This record gives sequence, C-alpha cells and structure tokens, in this order.
Amino acid sequence: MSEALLEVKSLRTVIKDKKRELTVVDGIDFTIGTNEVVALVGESGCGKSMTSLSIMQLLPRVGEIAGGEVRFGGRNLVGLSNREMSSVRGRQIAMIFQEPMTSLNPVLTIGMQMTEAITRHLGVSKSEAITIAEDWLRRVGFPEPSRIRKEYPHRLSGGMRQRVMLAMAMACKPELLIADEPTTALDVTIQAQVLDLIRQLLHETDMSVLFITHDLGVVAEMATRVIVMYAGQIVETADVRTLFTDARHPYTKGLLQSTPRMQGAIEPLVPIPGSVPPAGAFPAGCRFAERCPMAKAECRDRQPELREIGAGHQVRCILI
Amino acid sequence: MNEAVTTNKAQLPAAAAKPKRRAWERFKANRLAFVSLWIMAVLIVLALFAPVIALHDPAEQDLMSRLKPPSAAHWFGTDDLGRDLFSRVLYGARVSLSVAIFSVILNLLIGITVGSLAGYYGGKVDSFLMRIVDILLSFPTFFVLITVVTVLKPSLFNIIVVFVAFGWMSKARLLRGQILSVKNREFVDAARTIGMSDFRIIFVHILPNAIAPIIVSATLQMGSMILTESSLSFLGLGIQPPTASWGNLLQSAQSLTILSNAPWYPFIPGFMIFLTIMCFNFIGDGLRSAFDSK
Amino acid sequence: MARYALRRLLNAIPILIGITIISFLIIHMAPGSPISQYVDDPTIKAIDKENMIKAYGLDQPLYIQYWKWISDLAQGDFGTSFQKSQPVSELIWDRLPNTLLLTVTSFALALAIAIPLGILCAVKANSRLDQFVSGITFVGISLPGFWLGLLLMMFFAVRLGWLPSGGMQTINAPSGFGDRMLHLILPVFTIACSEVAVWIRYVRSSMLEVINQDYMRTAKAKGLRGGRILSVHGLRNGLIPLATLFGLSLPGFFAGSVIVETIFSIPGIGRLFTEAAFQRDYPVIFAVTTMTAFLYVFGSILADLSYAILDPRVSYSKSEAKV
Amino acid sequence: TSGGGGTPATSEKPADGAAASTGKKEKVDGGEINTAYLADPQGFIRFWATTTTSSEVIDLVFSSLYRFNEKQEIVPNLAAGQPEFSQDKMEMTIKIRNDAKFSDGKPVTADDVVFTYNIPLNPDYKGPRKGTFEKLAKIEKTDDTTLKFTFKEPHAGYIDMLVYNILPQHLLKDVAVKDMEKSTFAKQPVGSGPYKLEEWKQGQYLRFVRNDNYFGGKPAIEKITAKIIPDANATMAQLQTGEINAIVVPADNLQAIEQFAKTSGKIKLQKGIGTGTYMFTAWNLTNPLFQDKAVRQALTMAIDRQGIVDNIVEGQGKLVHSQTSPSYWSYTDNVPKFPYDPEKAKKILADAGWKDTDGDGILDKNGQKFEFEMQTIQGNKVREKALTVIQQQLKKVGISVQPRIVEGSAFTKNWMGKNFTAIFHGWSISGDPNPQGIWHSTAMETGSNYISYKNPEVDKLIDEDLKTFDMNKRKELLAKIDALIAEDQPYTFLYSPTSTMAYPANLEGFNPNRDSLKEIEKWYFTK
Amino acid sequence: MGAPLLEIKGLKKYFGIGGSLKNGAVKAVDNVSFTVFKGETLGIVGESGCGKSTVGRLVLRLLDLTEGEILFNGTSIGNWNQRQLRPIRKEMQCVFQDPYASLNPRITVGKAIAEPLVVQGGLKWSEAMKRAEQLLDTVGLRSHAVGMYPHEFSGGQRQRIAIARAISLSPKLIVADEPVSALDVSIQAQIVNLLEELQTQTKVSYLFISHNLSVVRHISDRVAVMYLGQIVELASRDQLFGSPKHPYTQALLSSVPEPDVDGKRERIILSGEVPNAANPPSGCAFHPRCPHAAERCRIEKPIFREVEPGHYASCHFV
Ligand SMILES: Nc1ncnc2c1ncn2[C@@H]1O[C@H](COP(=O)(O)OP(=O)(O)OP(=O)(O)O)[C@@H](O)[C@H]1O
Ligand SMILES: Nc1ncnc2c1ncn2[C@@H]1O[C@H](COP(=O)(O)OP(=O)(O)OP(=O)(O)O)[C@@H](O)[C@H]1O
Ligand SMILES: [Mg+2]
Ligand SMILES: [Mg+2]
Repeated sequence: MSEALLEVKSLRTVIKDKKRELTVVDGIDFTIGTNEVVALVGESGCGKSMTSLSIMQLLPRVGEIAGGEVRFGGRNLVGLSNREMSSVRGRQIAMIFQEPMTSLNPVLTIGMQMTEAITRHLGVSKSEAITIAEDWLRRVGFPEPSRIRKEYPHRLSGGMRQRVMLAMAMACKPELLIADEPTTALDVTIQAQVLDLIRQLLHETDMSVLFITHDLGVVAEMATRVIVMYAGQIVETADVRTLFTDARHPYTKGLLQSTPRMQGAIEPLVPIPGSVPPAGAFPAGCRFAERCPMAKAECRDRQPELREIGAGHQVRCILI
Repeated sequence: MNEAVTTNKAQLPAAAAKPKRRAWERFKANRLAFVSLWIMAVLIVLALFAPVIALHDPAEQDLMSRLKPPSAAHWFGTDDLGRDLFSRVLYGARVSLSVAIFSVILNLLIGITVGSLAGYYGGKVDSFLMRIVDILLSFPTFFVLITVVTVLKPSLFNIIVVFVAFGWMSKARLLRGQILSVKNREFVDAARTIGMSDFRIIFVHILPNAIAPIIVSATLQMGSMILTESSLSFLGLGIQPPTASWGNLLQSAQSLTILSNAPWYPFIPGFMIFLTIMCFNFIGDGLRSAFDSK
Repeated sequence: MARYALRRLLNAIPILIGITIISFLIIHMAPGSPISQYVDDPTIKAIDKENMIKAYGLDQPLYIQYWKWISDLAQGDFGTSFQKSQPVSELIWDRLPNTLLLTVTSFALALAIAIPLGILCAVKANSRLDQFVSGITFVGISLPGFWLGLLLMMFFAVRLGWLPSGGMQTINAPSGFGDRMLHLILPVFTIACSEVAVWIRYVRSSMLEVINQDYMRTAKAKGLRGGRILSVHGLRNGLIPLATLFGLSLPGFFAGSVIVETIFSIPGIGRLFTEAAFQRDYPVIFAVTTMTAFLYVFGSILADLSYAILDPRVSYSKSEAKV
Repeated sequence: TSGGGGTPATSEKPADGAAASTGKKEKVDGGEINTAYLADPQGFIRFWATTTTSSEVIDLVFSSLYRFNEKQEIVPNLAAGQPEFSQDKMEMTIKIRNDAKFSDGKPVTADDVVFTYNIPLNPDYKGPRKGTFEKLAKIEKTDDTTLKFTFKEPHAGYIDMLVYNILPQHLLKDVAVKDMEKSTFAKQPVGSGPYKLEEWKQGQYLRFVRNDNYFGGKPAIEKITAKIIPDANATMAQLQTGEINAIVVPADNLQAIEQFAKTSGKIKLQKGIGTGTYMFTAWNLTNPLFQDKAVRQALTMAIDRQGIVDNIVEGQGKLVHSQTSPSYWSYTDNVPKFPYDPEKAKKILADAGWKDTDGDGILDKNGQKFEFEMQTIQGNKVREKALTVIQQQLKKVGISVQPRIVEGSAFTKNWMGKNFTAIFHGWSISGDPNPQGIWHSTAMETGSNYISYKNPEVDKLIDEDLKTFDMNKRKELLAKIDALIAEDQPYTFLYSPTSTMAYPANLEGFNPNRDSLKEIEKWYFTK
Repeated sequence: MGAPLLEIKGLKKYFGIGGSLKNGAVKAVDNVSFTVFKGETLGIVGESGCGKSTVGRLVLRLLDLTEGEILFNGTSIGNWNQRQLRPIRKEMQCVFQDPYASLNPRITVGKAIAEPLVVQGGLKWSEAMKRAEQLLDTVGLRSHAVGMYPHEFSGGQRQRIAIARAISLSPKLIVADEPVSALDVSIQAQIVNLLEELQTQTKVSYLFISHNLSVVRHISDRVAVMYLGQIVELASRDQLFGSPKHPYTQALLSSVPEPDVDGKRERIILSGEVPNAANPPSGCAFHPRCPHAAERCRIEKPIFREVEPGHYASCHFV
C-alpha cells in the first residue's frame, strides 16, 4: 500500500438532540493512499455521509466529532479552527455531493461559483481564475466552456451539473476528492458518462478518491479498495477483487446475493431479512446478528472486533 | 410465507408515540408556548365565568367614586363613571376573545372550504375562486374595515362579520398552496385509485396533512384581530360602549386627565391586549414547532 | 419580461373593475349620505338638502352614478370631493407625499434594523441572542399602535419636551430638513416598532431556510470563509422571498397608517380616507380605495417581476430551452 | 358691542389671578395666537361652508353686514346701524359704512353686497343655503352706501341672512356661480376682515396675519395660526407643550389642563362661556310609549340632570328646561320645571299604568314592557357617557334602555328619517330664535321636527312670531312657546354645555362670554 | 400467456406549458401501445422523464388522456369520468415509488389497508380491520401493526404496507411505479420476492415501471423500453436482454454497472443528455445521441415494428 494520505483513526461522530446523543459513526479506522480509490459502501443510514462530513468538518449543527483523529498529510484535522479548516477544504480535500440539483447556488452563475474558490485558494487574479475555470469545464466535457460559465445552474441538466461540481472540485487540484454518492441521482447512461469522466481524471492526476456509494456495481467499476459499513461500523474491508470474489462477512455476502444481475441466469434473490436498525437502536452484540442467517447465540452477546484475515482484508465477525 | 418476508419483530416498537401525542410533546417542549396556553386557558375560563367572578355589575355606575385607584373593593380601580374596572375587563375579555376566536374560526371555515375547492379541483374553479380572493385581498384592509363598520353598525356581531368577510382570503390562499403540494403526494393518488369520493379524499386524506400552517396562521390572526378591534375602537368604530371590550376600554382611557390622574386605567386594558396577543403569538410559535414533524 | 408585465396588467383589469364595483356597492349601502352632516343645522331646510343631492348627482340610479364615475376615471378624472370642493386628485397629491415620507421612512428604518438582526438571529438560531430578539419582536407585534403612539407622545413631547408632538414641521419658523426629521421621529418610531418585529421574523425564517440548503454546504466545502458564504451565497437567496413581501407591502405605503396620522396630526392619505368615510365623501373614498387596490395589484406584479430579476430560475419569457 | 346681561359668566380666576376684566396692564402690539381645529374649514364662502370652523375663519378674513353677539342679536359690522323696514315689512334698508376696504386695497361697496347676495338667489346656486334666502325676492343698491332688500312676504327671521361674508365683486365677477365653491378664491380669499389668510396648508395649518387697514382698527395680535389636529388628546398635549396657546378645552380633559395651568402658569382658563347649544333626549312621539305627557314628565324627573352636568361634563354646563339656550336674548327661566325626583317619577308612571307586574324589575303595561333603544352619535365621549348614565338612572325607575351608539352619518340618517325611539342629542342654535324649524308641525315634513311634535297652540304662536318685528313682543311670544314646550316635555331638556377657553396667561381683551377666536381683533398681550 | 387484460392503443398525453397547450406542450407520452396479459408482468424501463410514470397514471386513469384508447378487460375506459371509473377501480391498484409519500402519515396502517375494503368492498370498519390484520400477515408484518402509524416503520415495511393495501381488493392489475427504487438492495430483494410470490398466488398482472434494469430483468415477463415518451423496443425479457435491437436499449443495458470484477463488458457511453420532451428532436428522437445515426434518422421517424416474433423495435437499421 502506498503512503497514507488520509488516516482516519477510531473516528466517532455523534448526533445530539435535546435528549440524547446518537453515535452514528462508531470507531472507524481506515487510510487512503495516494492515487487510491477507496469505496465506502453500505445501506442507507449506515453513516457513510457522516464519515465523509466528519473528515471535512462539515457536520450539520447537531453533529459533533466525539473522538478519534482525521490525519491528513500527517496533520490532525479534528479540532482545527474553522479558519484553518477553510484552507484545507476545497484546496486539499474537495468534495462533491449527491444532489447536483441543490448543491449549486441557484442565483449565481457557474463561473462565479467556480472562480470564487479558485481565487481564494490559488491566489490568482479574477481573469486567470476564469481561464482555469474554463479549462476545467472543457476537461469535464463542455465543448463551449465560456458559455457554460455564464449559465445559471437551473439551465443545466443533472448530469451537467454534476460535471460542473466535478470541475469545481478539481479546479484547485485537491489531493483528495470525496465523492458522496455522486451518481446516485443520475440516470444510468449519464452515470456511465460521469463515472467515465472520474476515471479519466484519476488517470490524468495523482488524486485520491473516497468514493461513497451504496451501489455495488459502481464499486466494482471504480474502486481499488472497498470498505463496507453497517450500522456505523466497518464490517469488512478488502481490495475490490477480494471483496467480490471472496467476501467473508455475512452482511457483505447478503448484499451481493440480494443484488439482481444483468447477466447470467436469473436466480431467485436472497434478501437479508429485517431492516437496518436506526442509530440509537443498535443491538448490543454484533450489530448484524439479528439479521444474520448464521448468527449464533454468542453473536448477540459480544461485539466482534475488526480482524485482519488476509492481506488488507479485515472482517468484523467472530464466525470467520 | 417463507422467511424472506418475515419482519424482524423486535423492530416494531411496541408503544411508539402517536403523531398527536408527539406533537403535544413538541408543543410542551416550547415553554413559552406552554405557559401562554395556560394563560389563555385561564383567561378564557375567567371570561366564561365572568358573571360569577366579577364582584360588580360591569355597567353599574357610582358617580361618587370615579377614577378610584385599585383597592380591595375594586381590584383594578374604577373608570370615569365609577364602574368597576375589574368587572369591565372581565366582561371585556368575553367580547374581545369572542371577536378573536369566533372570527378566526369562521375565517378558517370559509378559508378551508374555498382553499380546498380551489386547490383540489384546480382549473376554472380555482381561477374563479382565486380571482375573488384577489379582489378581496386587494382592498386596503383597514380602509375597508372602516368603511364597512360605518356601514353596518359596529356591534359584536357585525364586527365579527366584517372580520370574517375580509379575513378569510389569506387562509384560503395558504391552504390552496398547501393542498396543491399535498394533492400531488402519492397517497392521494392511492386514495383515488381506490375510488374514494372527492369529499373523503379532501377531508380525510388531504386536509389533515395540509392544515398545520393554516392553524398556525390562524392563531397569529387571533392576536391581530384583537389588535384590529382595538384600533377600530380608537377610531370609535369598535365594539360600542357601554359594552366593554378591551379595545374600547383602552380607547375610553385615552384622555389626558385619565392618563395623568389614573394611569392604571389605560394600563390595564392595554396590558390585557398586549398579553393576549403575546400569548397567541407564542402559542402559534409552539404550534409551528409542534406540527413541524419528521 | 415587459410582455409578461403587460399581460399581468391586462389580467388585472377585471380584478380592478370588480374592486370598483364592490367598493361602490359597499359605500352606497352605507346609511347616511354626504348631506347628512347638514341635518344637525335646523336652519338648513329640506329644499337645501334636495338641492345638494341633485348637485352631487346622488338622485340618479346607482348604475348611472357608477358609469359616470368609472368613465371619468378612465379619463384619469377622480372627480371632486363633496366636502372639500376640490379635485380628488389634487387632494391625493397633496396628502400622498406626507404619507409616503412617513411610511417609507419607517419601512426603511425597520428594514435597516430588521435585516442585520434577522440574519444574526438566523445564524445564531436558538442562541440566547436569538431568543432575546424574538422575545422583543413579540412585544413589538403585540403593542397596539395607538397606545404606543400616545405613550411616546406623552413622554417625549409633553413630559420631556424633547420632540414635537405632532404635525409635519414647525409652523411660523423657518423649517429646515432637520426640523422635519424631528417631527418624524415619534410617528416613524411608532410604525417602525411593529414593522421591525414583523420583518425580523421574516428575515430570520428566510435566512434560516437558506442556511440549511445544500449549496451553503457546498460553499463551505469549497473553503470559502464564513462572511463570504453568508453575504454572497446566503443573502441573495434569503432576500428573494422578501422581495415578494416587499411588493405586497406597497399598498401599505400608500394607505399609510391611519392611526399614526391621526395621533400625530399628519395630513396623509389615511386620514383623508378616514375623514371621507365619516363624511361619506364618495369621490374621495372611491379614489383612495381604487388607488390602493391598484397598488396592490401593481405591487404583486412588481413582486413577481423582482422575483424574476433576482432569481434566475424564474423566467417569464417562454420557450427558454435548456442549454 | 359686547353686552353684559344674559348669562353671567361663571368666571373662575386663573391661578395667576389675571382675569379678563381686571385692570389694564400695558398693552403690547403684536404677538401670536396658536389654536387648533379638528378638521380643515370647508372654504371661505359661507354660502357653501357650514361648519363652525369655517364660520370662524371666515369671520377672521371677511366682514359681513352684521355679526351675531353672544346673545344672538345682530350687531353692525359693515353695516351702519340696524336695518330699517318699510311699513308693510316687505322692504328692508341697510346702510353700510364707506371706509371698509378689501385687503387688496379696493373699497367695499354696495355693489359688492349686491353681488354677494345675488349668489344664493342665482338658480345655479346648489349650496346648502338656498332655504335661508327663500323669502328674499331681490336686493338692489339705492345709492353707494344703501341697500334695499325686497321680500316675498314679511319675514321676522331676516337676521339669519345678514351674517354672510361680503365677497369682492371685482375678483369674482367672472366666476360662474356653480364654480365658485371650487374656485381658487374659496381657498385663497381676499376679504375685508381683521385678518388676512397668509397660507393654508391643507390638513396642517392655516396662518393669518392682521389686516393693518382693517376698518375696525388694526388688531393687536399679529399672527394667528390654526393647526389641524384631528385628535383631541394630541391637541391638549400641544397646549401643554406650548405649541398651542388658545383653545377650547373639552370637558374630559379639563381636570388635567387645570392642573397644568396651575403648575405651569403659562395659561389661564376662562370657564362657563355660554353656547347656543343644548342637549336633550328626544322621545319619538309616534311611539306609544311616549304619547302620554305625564310619562314624559316622569322620564325627565327620573333623570338626574344636574348629576350629569357635574359628573360627565365636569360641571361645564347649565341646566335647561325648555328649548332656548340660556345665552339667547330670548331666554326665559319662567317655564314649568321637572326636577330630579325618581320617587315621584315612579308614582306618576304607576298612575299612568306602568307597573312591574312580573317582578323582573321592568315596568309594564298591558303586557308591554317599558323598554326601548336610545341612540346617540358616535365619536363624542361625553354623549356616550351621558347615555350610559341615563340608562342606569332610568333602570332605577324600572325603565330598560338599550343604548346604541351610531356612527355619524348613519345616526343623522336615523334621526332625520325618524328611525328611532329615543335619541340623545344636542341642537346648536344660532341666529334667529324662532323655533319653527324644530317645533312647528309643518317642520315634520320640511324641517327638523323629527319627533313629530304637534301642538296647535305652539304652531300658532310660532307663526305669529314669524310676522312680529317688535323685539319685546317677540320675547313675550317666544317665552310662551318655551313654557308650552316645557310643559309638554317632548324632549327631556338636559343642559346647555358651557365651554372653557385656555388663553396665554398674559392675554387680555377677550370677551369672557365668547369662545374660540371670536372677537380676536380685540385681544392683546400684556407685558 | 393468458388473454389480454389491458390493451393500450396509441396513447398520448401532452402537458401544456404554463397550464395551457397553446404555449407548446410536453409530449410526456406520445403514441404508446402495448398489451398486458393476465398473470404476466410487463416491465417498462427508461430514463428519468421519459414518461413511464405518466403511462402508469394514465392506465390508472389518474390523468385524462390526450388521445388514444385504454381497454381494460375488453372495456374501453379511456374516456370515462371519475364517477364511471369508481366501480372498476377495485380491479386495478397501484404501488408507488416513495413509501414515505404513498401512505397518509395521519392514518394508522390498519385503517389505510382497511379503507379500500370499506369504500369499495362495502365491508364494515370492524370487518375490514380484521381483514387488514390478515393482509399484514400476508405481506410479512405482524398483525399488531394495524394500530401504528407509517412513520413508525422502515421504508421496506412501508412498502409492504402499500402492497397490502393494493392487494386488499384482489385486483387484476397492479401498476407498480418504481416500487423498489427507494429501497436498499437488501430490502429491495424482499419486496421483489414478495411481489413475485403474490403473483404466483393470485395471478395478478403487474405493470412494473422502473429505471432499474436489473430489477426489471428479474421480475418481468416482457419489457418495454421508453425514450422521450415513446416505446422504442418491446420484447420478451430474454429477447430484450439477450439481444437488444435498438441502439438505445443496447447503450442502456451496457451502462449498468455490474457488481463483478471479472467479465467486464464493452460499455457504450452515450454522448449528450436526454433531450427536452417539450422540444424533441426531429425524426428518430434518439438520433442526436445515437452512435449509428445516419442522415435518414434525422428526417424520418422510424416505425415501431415487429422485427422478430414478439420483438418490436423502432429503428431504421434493424
Ligand atoms: N442532520 C441530522 N440530524 C439527525 N440525524 C442525522 C442527521 N444526518 C444524519 N443523521 C443520522 O445519522 C445516521 C447516519 O447518516 P448518514 O447520512 O451518514 O447515512 P448514509 O450512510 O450517508 O446514508 P445515505 O445512503 O442515505 O446517504 C443516520 O441514522 C441518520 O438518521
Ligand atoms: N403534471 C405534469 N405537468 C406537466 N408536465 C408533466 C407532468 N407530469 C409529468 N410531466 C412531464 O412529462 C414528462 C414525463 O414525466 P414522467 O413522470 O412520466 O417521467 P418518468 O419516466 O416517470 O420519470 P422518472 O423516472 O423521473 O419518474 C416529463 O418531462 C415531465 O416533466
Ligand atoms: Mg449519505
Ligand atoms: Mg416516474
């Protein structure tokens, strides 16, 4: 594995409301090396977004990092002041979000929204910023960047907006890109375009990516390494090939079995029974035990540890 | 059924709170709103039982003891005709609160009917009704109140009529907007595919989901109704003496002699108005957070 | 855009006609007539009353009166006041500047206070400051204007003698700008008091909504600083809905504040109207109602247009295909 | 011309001891009077302007042939001496003085008078005063200072015609009568009165400066400013701040102002100024409840009128027993009176058949309860309060009154349309005392006899008085009328309010019997 | 394959822009024809905005048609008004995408399920509630759920409730508009299985609308592919997924990422975006994005024709 660019150590994030504190990210550890694409998968509500927002320190008002470290290039980001953080954000770590419809400011032009970040981080003049912006717009596939620059977001389709977001994120040449479900809201043909574009950009730069998705197909296509999350914890992590050929955690297996395929014979789907427990209602022992077809009594009693069972392959299950 | 469709039973919370209960919890969490609700409740009870509680007949004059300061016999003192202010404030509460509550309830009834029809049926019905709303809305409200109150004589009934006639439009508008958004929710389509009557769809499925902002705005409107009545009183067009309303009590205290010699007299109805409007506002605020579920 | 505005104006015509008809009917429903004020004078004889009814054209059937009035109106003629024997338009022009001065100043003052305070409350939502300010706004909303006005007058003018108690200017003395401002303080404050309260709440809720939008998070993720995020990304979006409210408060400017005009002896439209209503001065009543109604319609069109200008998502020219 | 007699002013000495009539201090030439009106005047031509505010400002700017004094007698203004009549009383001759000038320097001539008096006679005239000039056939000048009025029939009420402001023909001759009301002249008048209108800012103020060439002598007060303040409280506040210095103080604010006068020493008060107004409750005589004279007398006895005067108007009023205001020259006290006596009232009512048979506290007779609605005009606190007091007092004798306060225009509509059972109201009488317009049976149709009062004897006396030109004779006739009406009690006559004027403490020369700015040309400040 | 249950002929739905057709129209559905046989599942796939939902809502007659014919069980119901439709409504029911929006948050689950039985089935509330408990059991929820409110359930559970309500009247056709799109894969599989089971039990037909091709592949007997308001290809599942004829279908199928690291397929990446339905391209609506487009495609509208037995497509080149 290459040298770690991002190192997340026992990160714990809580959501506070008046009465209680919910742990939504519960002791996450992982690293991302240079030019690595790490996919974070898991079903809705498992804490993927909270993890990424914790890294960026962009948690909603009710959220708070309760413990752990986020080391970026050796520096712990947790506890940095807003001011210090603001020069990391966008410059060293860029982020794109799931909803391209709402992530762009509707009343400002594309160009304006791009150049403000460029001038802020690269310290260039306005006209230089415009050149850079147009350059990136061209690179994300707009043949006429000067026209797009003057457009307002609402006049662009979802795919175009997501490409704009991408250009905006890339413009300051960040070392790490966090993409939180960047294609979930898009149609498959457009998703293919965007994924293709990201792959291409990865090829051209030595950027690393934290790719958050719940679509195993996208994972297979994009990632070099995969982290599977369940109920705020990592349950399995492995390189892509291992994960798809030799998944060990029952949850990972369940996910793979319940996903319908486009190829091969049509076999009955094997769903995972039950549903994801909401934060705050996590069972005491193994959080997956209640839905696990292989669960034994002891599973319910004891929290399993994340154990290394092969090179770079960790599983949180006592039965393995 | 096989195990694939078995639900994890542990996950059905046995006694989860019902929506109404939860709304009430949220309302209670807003302390000011909760206290205001109590104050209003007390005021309403006092108003309802005014004849029992009041020590004096509110109309009984004692020209020998005019503008007397508060005392054991007259808790709030007496007015310029020697009438007991406490009794008058109590009876005034009946009038002022009735103006607020009844006119807002009627406003709601009309607003809901018109708003539902316009929002649900759309098209011609909508544009016709909204045209009417537009016309009525574009009247300068206070001017119209002045005109109409001078036309009809300013009795409790007529004031309510006027407040209703020119007060329901905002409710209708608001509700229409709400209904437009609720009616596109899929459960309404689901209801229609069952072949439910429009009436049932509107009243069982749409309205309960659309009404919250209207209730909130109605609460706030109660406050402004009290204010409007007192402003009308200031112009001599409010509830007419000798019937007491907070508005005309305040107005009748607006004389230099009283202001300087009996400052408690204007203060008391002024404070009642202030307190009530404040309570309605806080309650509205509380309702807003109570309805703001999810 | 111009075509849209024009279309909206044309659509407004039936509304305006509806308004004139309704106000005409309401006013004529009113018991009493412009001549009733002469009743108290026993030296005025029945013949005089008949005379005047004829002179005012009130002996004619309603629809003829209406027709006459509306066709005069179409030519820009509001008629002549019964009571003041003066063209209504002149009266209105005479009074309008005072009302505007009063209401626009109060409004500007209210906004100047409400916008920064509202934003602050939104940014620090649910903080102590926010709760304190919202407490104050409730007080502002709940104070009856005439009560407040009179108390202010008693205190600042009569008791302390710091400020004039009414009128537009000092009479009999060279009255400069400063003098006029001095006279405005109390009435403006009385009106602004409740307006500030209302607008703080608008601004706060509008900004609160904006602050929770995704694009604000995007702006932060780009590494922008707080101040810029708020001013460039937040304010513009937050103020858009206020533009509508602003348009809708236009008629209020015109109608002014009857109460404050009465208390502080400011000859404005509100007072003109109130007096006219009491005296059944029909031409004045009609003119003011119609103009205000027109302003309402105009204001709502303006609100929509300003929306279109401020918010690029809204467009009124058709067939703007996506890029 | 100001005569004593009539009502002696119950003048109370102001705090600093300066009273109107006390010794002559050193007179100052100049000074300003600031007063206030509730509303703008209607213009400067009396043929169209009917409000008291209008009359007052017209009198400042214009002169007329005669003025009324506080007893409503005519005193010459432009005229020289009293009018003279031909034998058949069909013609009246008035001489005018020749030294009067309009403020633009042109003399006031008989032609101006003829011009003025021809306005109401013009068929194009559509103002409210046609009726006043009904009996006038024509007016001619016989020479430069002599005018001849010709009547259609003898008319003892002629004095009502003589107080109209004389307009300058040279400025108005090209204005059509129907446009005169709207002409600029009505707003920017040129007259021959003691003051000139300098500026009129509608809704804000009117400013007058003295007319140095006034034929009655240059007034001492140099400037008069009349502010328009629609709210009485605001007016009183300005009196305290000194922004206003001469004003009538309403009864409900009297106490505070008295206190202010005492503590500040800046103003003094003149109380008890008589007015031509009297208050009453009118009983609609077409209503069966009020057809019995004894019942009406009992109603009057049931009402504590002095109590009302003391408590509602702070003592600022004088009881009246019939239809003539005490300030009038024709006033007589020699009429039947029905003083407050609720016990006696009850007894009379009982004798008339009104008894509380069902024990609900309300009298009844033949199954009909003695209950009715009493209206009053809205916007007048004193009347509203008085109404509730009357309600309470009648309740004590078992009569249930439902008070109803009606907005101005609607009220007058009800009043005029005889659409009432009982009404609390006041008449403000000026000019000729002949009461035909209110009490003659023909006035049921054409005048203000809204209660449908009919007493043939009164009718006869009124008719006779109308043709009587001898003042002493008239006084006798009018006294008889008053006595008959008092006996009938078609109204319960309550009181005639008196006004209180606030003046600057160092003002002298005012007539203690006249309120507002009347006779201001005689006022002066002292050092 | 059974007898036709639902026949759609030349169905069109135009939405006026700004509420009126004068300013131009969105041709949301433009000349669509298909048949659903008894007991089968017809899948409709296509990208967002292509008109899938509109077809579904037209079939349910929640919308009025602009043109065309809908035959249900041989009866033409295309131009019936809501009153006439009422009796026939119990024959066709719907399940919608958003399990959060398709249940009234203020009505208990039991009531929601019982309501159709009362309104249409004429049962008393008490009987209907009993039946509701059975239905909950059928869809795999415990019967004590009747007294609970929708917000107390997870997405998958809500979708089960929606299905229970849909089957309460034993309909012949269920229009399922993206019934699993909002669900996580593990739950999605539960619902797909549930739907399949219900079909074997009751022989109900599904009009299964989805943009998720793999789910459609899994559940459908036949599949229609829509593009810009039109059906561009319609075939049995195996034909369509095995040998797609239309270039759009081909691209669509190849765009779906497969959760597999081996056996990477050749991917056809389309350029450009889905055009605006208000202003569709001339000729073949797909031509601006089509890798094989020729001059002819720009001018001439291809005919929707049978290229193989039971396999229809509209492309000049097949
Ligand atoms: N603003 C918030 N307030 C309260 N709880 C929140 C908030 N945001 C997230 N949560 C809770 O935090 C937990 C983790 O949420 P998170 O958004 O990280 O999930 P996710 O894995 O990104 O899911 P998805 O795939 O739906 O985006 C969830 O249980 C969610 O309910
Ligand atoms: N009520 C409506 N008024 C106007 N246009 C509409 C309306 N409903 C749908 N449309 C338009 O019709 C077209 C087809 O919409 P439809 O909802 O049928 O698409 P869809 O295929 O279901 O898309 P999705 O996958 O996003 O649900 C779209 O362009 C949409 O904007
Ligand atoms: Mg997420
Ligand atoms: Mg859809």
